[in-house]
Amino acid sequence: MPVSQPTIPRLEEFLFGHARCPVTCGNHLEIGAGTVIPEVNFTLQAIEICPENWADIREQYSLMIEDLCRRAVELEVPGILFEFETLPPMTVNPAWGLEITEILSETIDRFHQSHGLRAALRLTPNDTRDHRRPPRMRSGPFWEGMVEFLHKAPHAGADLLAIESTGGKEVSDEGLMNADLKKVVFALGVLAPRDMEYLWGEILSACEGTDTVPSGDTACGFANTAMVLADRNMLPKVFAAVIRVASVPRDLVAYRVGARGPSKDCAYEGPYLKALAGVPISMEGRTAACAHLSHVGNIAQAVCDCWSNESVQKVRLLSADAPTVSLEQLAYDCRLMNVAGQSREDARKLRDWLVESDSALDPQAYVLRPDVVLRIASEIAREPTPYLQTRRAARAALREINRAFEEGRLRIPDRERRWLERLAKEAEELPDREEDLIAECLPETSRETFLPEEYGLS
Amino acid sequence: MPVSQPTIPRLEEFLFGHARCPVTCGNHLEIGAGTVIPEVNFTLQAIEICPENWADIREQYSLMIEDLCRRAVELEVPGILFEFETLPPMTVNPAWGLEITEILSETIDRFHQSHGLRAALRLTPNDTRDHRRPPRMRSGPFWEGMVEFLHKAPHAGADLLAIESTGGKEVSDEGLMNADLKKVVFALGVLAPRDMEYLWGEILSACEGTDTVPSGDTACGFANTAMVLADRNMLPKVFAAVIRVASVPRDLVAYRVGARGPSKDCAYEGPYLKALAGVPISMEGRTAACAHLSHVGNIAQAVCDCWSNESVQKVRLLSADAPTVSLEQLAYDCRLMNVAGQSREDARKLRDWLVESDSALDPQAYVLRPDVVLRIASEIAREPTPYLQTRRAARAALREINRAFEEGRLRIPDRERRWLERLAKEAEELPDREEDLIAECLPETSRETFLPEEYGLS
Amino acid sequence: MVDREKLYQAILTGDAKSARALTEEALKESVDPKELLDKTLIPAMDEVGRLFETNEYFVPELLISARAMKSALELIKPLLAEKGAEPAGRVAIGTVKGDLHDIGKNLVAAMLEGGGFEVVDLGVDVSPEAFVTAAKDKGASIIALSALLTTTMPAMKKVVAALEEAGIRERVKVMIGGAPITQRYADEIGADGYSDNASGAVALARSLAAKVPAAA
Amino acid sequence: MVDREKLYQAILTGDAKSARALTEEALKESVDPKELLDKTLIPAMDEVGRLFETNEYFVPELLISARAMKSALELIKPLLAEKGAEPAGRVAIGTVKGDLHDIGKNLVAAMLEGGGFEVVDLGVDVSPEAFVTAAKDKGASIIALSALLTTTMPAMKKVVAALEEAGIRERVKVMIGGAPITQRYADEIGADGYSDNASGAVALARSLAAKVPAAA
Ligand SMILES: [Zn+2]
Ligand SMILES: [Zn+2]
Ligand SMILES: [Zn+2]
Repeated sequence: MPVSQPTIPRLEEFLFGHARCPVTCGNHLEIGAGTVIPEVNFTLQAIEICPENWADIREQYSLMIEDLCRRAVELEVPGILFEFETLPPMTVNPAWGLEITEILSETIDRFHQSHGLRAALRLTPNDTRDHRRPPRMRSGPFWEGMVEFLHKAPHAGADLLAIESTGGKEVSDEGLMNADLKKVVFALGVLAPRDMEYLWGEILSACEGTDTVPSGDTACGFANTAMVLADRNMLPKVFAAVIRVASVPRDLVAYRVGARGPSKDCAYEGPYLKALAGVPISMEGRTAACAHLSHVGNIAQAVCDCWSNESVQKVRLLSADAPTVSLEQLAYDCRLMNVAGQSREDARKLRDWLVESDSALDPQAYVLRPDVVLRIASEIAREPTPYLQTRRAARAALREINRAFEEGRLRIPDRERRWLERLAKEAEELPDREEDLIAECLPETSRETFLPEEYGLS
Repeated sequence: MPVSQPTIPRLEEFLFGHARCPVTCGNHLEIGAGTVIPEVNFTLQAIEICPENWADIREQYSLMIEDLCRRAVELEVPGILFEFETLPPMTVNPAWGLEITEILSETIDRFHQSHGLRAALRLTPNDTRDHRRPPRMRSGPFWEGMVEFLHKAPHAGADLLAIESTGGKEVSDEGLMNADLKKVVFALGVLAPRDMEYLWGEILSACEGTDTVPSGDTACGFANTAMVLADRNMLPKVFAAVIRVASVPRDLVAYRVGARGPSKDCAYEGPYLKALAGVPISMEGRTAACAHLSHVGNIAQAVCDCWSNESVQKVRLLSADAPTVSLEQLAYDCRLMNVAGQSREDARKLRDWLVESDSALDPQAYVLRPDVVLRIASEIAREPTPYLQTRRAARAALREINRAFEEGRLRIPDRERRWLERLAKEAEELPDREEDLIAECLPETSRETFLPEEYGLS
Repeated sequence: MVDREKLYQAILTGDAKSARALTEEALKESVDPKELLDKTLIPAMDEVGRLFETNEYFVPELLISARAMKSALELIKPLLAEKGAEPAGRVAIGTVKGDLHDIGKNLVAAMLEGGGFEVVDLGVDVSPEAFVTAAKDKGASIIALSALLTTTMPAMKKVVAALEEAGIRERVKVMIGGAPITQRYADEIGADGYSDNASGAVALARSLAAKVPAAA
Repeated sequence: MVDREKLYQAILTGDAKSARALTEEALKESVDPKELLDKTLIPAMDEVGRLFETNEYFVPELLISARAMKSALELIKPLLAEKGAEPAGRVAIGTVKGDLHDIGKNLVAAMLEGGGFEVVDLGVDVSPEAFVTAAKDKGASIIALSALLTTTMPAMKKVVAALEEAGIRERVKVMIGGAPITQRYADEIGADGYSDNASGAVALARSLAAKVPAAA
């Protein structure tokens, strides 16, 4: 499964707003064709999803999208992506999720007709297979709910379909808690790709013959979990940085089989996907602080095509509801990028300031440097299989981090330095052959949490 | 009262982070000396300020400042300003406001000692004289509470003292609702300056002999009221833009008598103050969307020295409490400015992109263009009295807006065009002599809302 | 015969002098005041409301129209009263205790007057007792509360409680508004309605007035 | 005589093999198990907790220490039970109905085990009934609830209600945690405590265990 001749961009052409393969979707919305647009995500305040609350829930979504569209028009955004990430009961019970999708889609269309708003709706059902341990990946009620949802989504008005797939998460979770690189590589490089091929086959068949664009998948359950734990001082940041890069080959599976982007906002590894798959990417950083505090607030923006708030609840702030506040912040961020983006030279300047803002302070920021991304990406591209790509990604990330630290271009706190060595050793010990890794790892898993046959292993 | 020879900066030197007269305050915090810092404001969720709730209120403030200081350290901010804007009962009953001030100040000092955090506390008591109609401006319980508060504030730990003074607001409110330029100019150019001289005498005497810096005053009750009403389509934006500029001479009174800045964040007219008085300025824009939606989200940032969120309540968002979220967003915005600010040429580039983002879309943004600011500022500087400065400000703003509209550099919606003419006519009709304006306006006021003798008029 | 179209236009453009003169003339010509109100004046004000809603008119324009309407109403109301026709209702309006914001409140008050309501403006920083008094002694059947601070919102709940305590909660309707207010909050404190804008407040007041018990 | 310092260090560095061997040796030498626990093992785990709190240790280090502690405890607990000494307590832990997040829950579970608690891990998406059953049939005196979604928070309230309905609310303590949880929310739903971090959860569980009625 080699990545077929990826055209890795030159550093000078690796810019926000420009992707090798732009995507057109929704109401004449072009993404990655020169303009950066906001992607706004919004969710409910604490409420139980149940029939008694359903009327209220419908109203909440209706109010949110109405407010958002109105303000988007007032702010004259050049385009906008709305993401509806369902809440788990809405995927388990597809009728619910689809009903909300319809409400959102109809409102967006109405604003397109009345005000010319260029917008599209990205629908992201939950990967509910993660509900149970051990998860059933290819059968059972959760799988069936998802499949039903996916196939009906295009007809309910989804312009883009995405997912945060969880194949391998049951193994990765344990690996993360123990900072066990081998286990996480097994999850990301062996299990996730197998699952994604299977799952994405379903998504692509759901989109086939419709206008719905299969967009992307994210290693959220892996790399963002590590990031959040690192931000709470629970895991070393160098470990989280390595996991970030190691999640790239997994994500690539979706694009190899036919996803077209934009990538999911919470895939902070997006720049690698843009470099390797040529797809436009959605990114989130400082303006997503409502959802994640992070150490990549500016650098995450450097080569984005959509700029997102990740997720915010319908909480009333002094000015407006929080989703509308997010939209306003994103819209102004995009204005700045688009003004600078009128000249490639200026775009590079802004990109580089965003990069210099963060890249020396945290290894997680450092591995998102466009120059680092391009170097590591070309290494990844040379490997033939997801596992070997994952191994290579981890090793290359460690090498880049180590070198930058030694050369004084990256600060690593004292307490993390012992981890640099430990992780480098673990990365070197990863076997050459995938079969050997599988043979090593399977005995260390328990059937209480993980069933190899769900991944075609046994 | 001529502005004494203001040194209006050249456009190339009119930059964020650099003020002619930097201010040092708090824990070695330098403002306007080359680095832009965040200013974070925070307030309570709906709660009644009363003895039964007091323990809870103390705890809320304590939690907020603790969280903010911790995250500020993690984000390695080069410096930070915290603003505590009291809630009205805390000024009416100074002991309450002072107790919270002490809690905040002690926490900030603790983080300075343990982590080297460079921070200062700006304390902004309410101008509670506005409680009653007609307001008593120089006596009575509200005045006495304010005076007590102001004089005790330095000893409770306020590093900076500021106010949003309301002299003339009782007249301006009526003028705004009716878009009556004469009445608003009477409030801003005649009443407010008289009140500010009196009030600021008190503030300066409170700061004398202490380390507390008298910082600034804002026309919030005037120009921001107009801005918010314009944003809700209640007033023409051209009118709000004119009021913005017309509020400058009023603000200048504070700096003429001894205030040193930074100006208050919500004084969007800050660039004029920086140009005319040389003080560092605090500004708010897109990152203050939590408090105001506005049409100056980027341009407001162009020449700021502190960058603020205006105000946000302690609401829990998905990641953290909203004040901490604001801090994170501001800190990253400042990082970007400070990276670009390493070279004056780059700083100018970023400034100009921020300006070009917004300035053609709304007259309120247009009048904040640094070039426009400098032109109008030099006109203001040539007038000898606040009234004549105010008249000149209004006329010059209208002229700039008209010209830009005619030359296609500023869009004005159809429905506002009739207002351009109407306002120009009203501005031309403003008399040459202040006495004449007073004589025209007094009979149009009612003693139910306004007492001229409170301003030394009668 | 008086030109009804002219009167309509006088309200629309906020020409109070003409509005009053034309109304006077019409009444002299024995036009039925109820008919004049329903067929000319209210439609004119409705058009003003529409122009405001559709962002054609700004507040200043709406206010001068409301003032023109008021000057016409001053002539008509006594005649209506003679005939036993009820006025739209009496509203006591104020910004709640601890809150000093008056612009929003003033705007709603002006719109309500223009909409034919009698308005008792209690000002800002108004105690619960003052609202109770307005309902009891000044005959207000609707209480309109404004709050712009989240910290003063709880004062709205106290007004509702004070009305209950005074035993007059059933005979007055409570409507609330202001930046931090939501329908949810209105429900929570048991207010009868909520509006987030001034012309919405008039429509709300009309629908509430229709629900006020006849005894009030 | 066994080197107590070595045992202490074995816990600290998470060397489970040595920790178990040294404990075995000590017990063979007839060291009082209660004394060994109180003077060596718990102080070692406390130091681990301190290192974690002060950001010296990361979770993986804390977990291997907790595992080393657990392997020592496995030898000591039966002896303590013989002498009638009580264990720290039994905690039933789970992520509430509708919520699938397990990392935070797993971390708290591991910390509680390392802290000497017996932990019944009910997994994710746990129904109120399952928590009731754990309290009734598995002898848990503390119920620890985790939720990471604001939309699943209300499920916590349902667990409290289910415990009340089952008539066992007084004899179990309920502790809650997860990103959206606040002390205010804990108070609101009548939970007995809240912690926003794993080692805080152990301290909380200890203080709650001290308050559990003796009958439990
Ligand atoms: Zn995600
Ligand atoms: Zn997301
Ligand atoms: Zn203000």
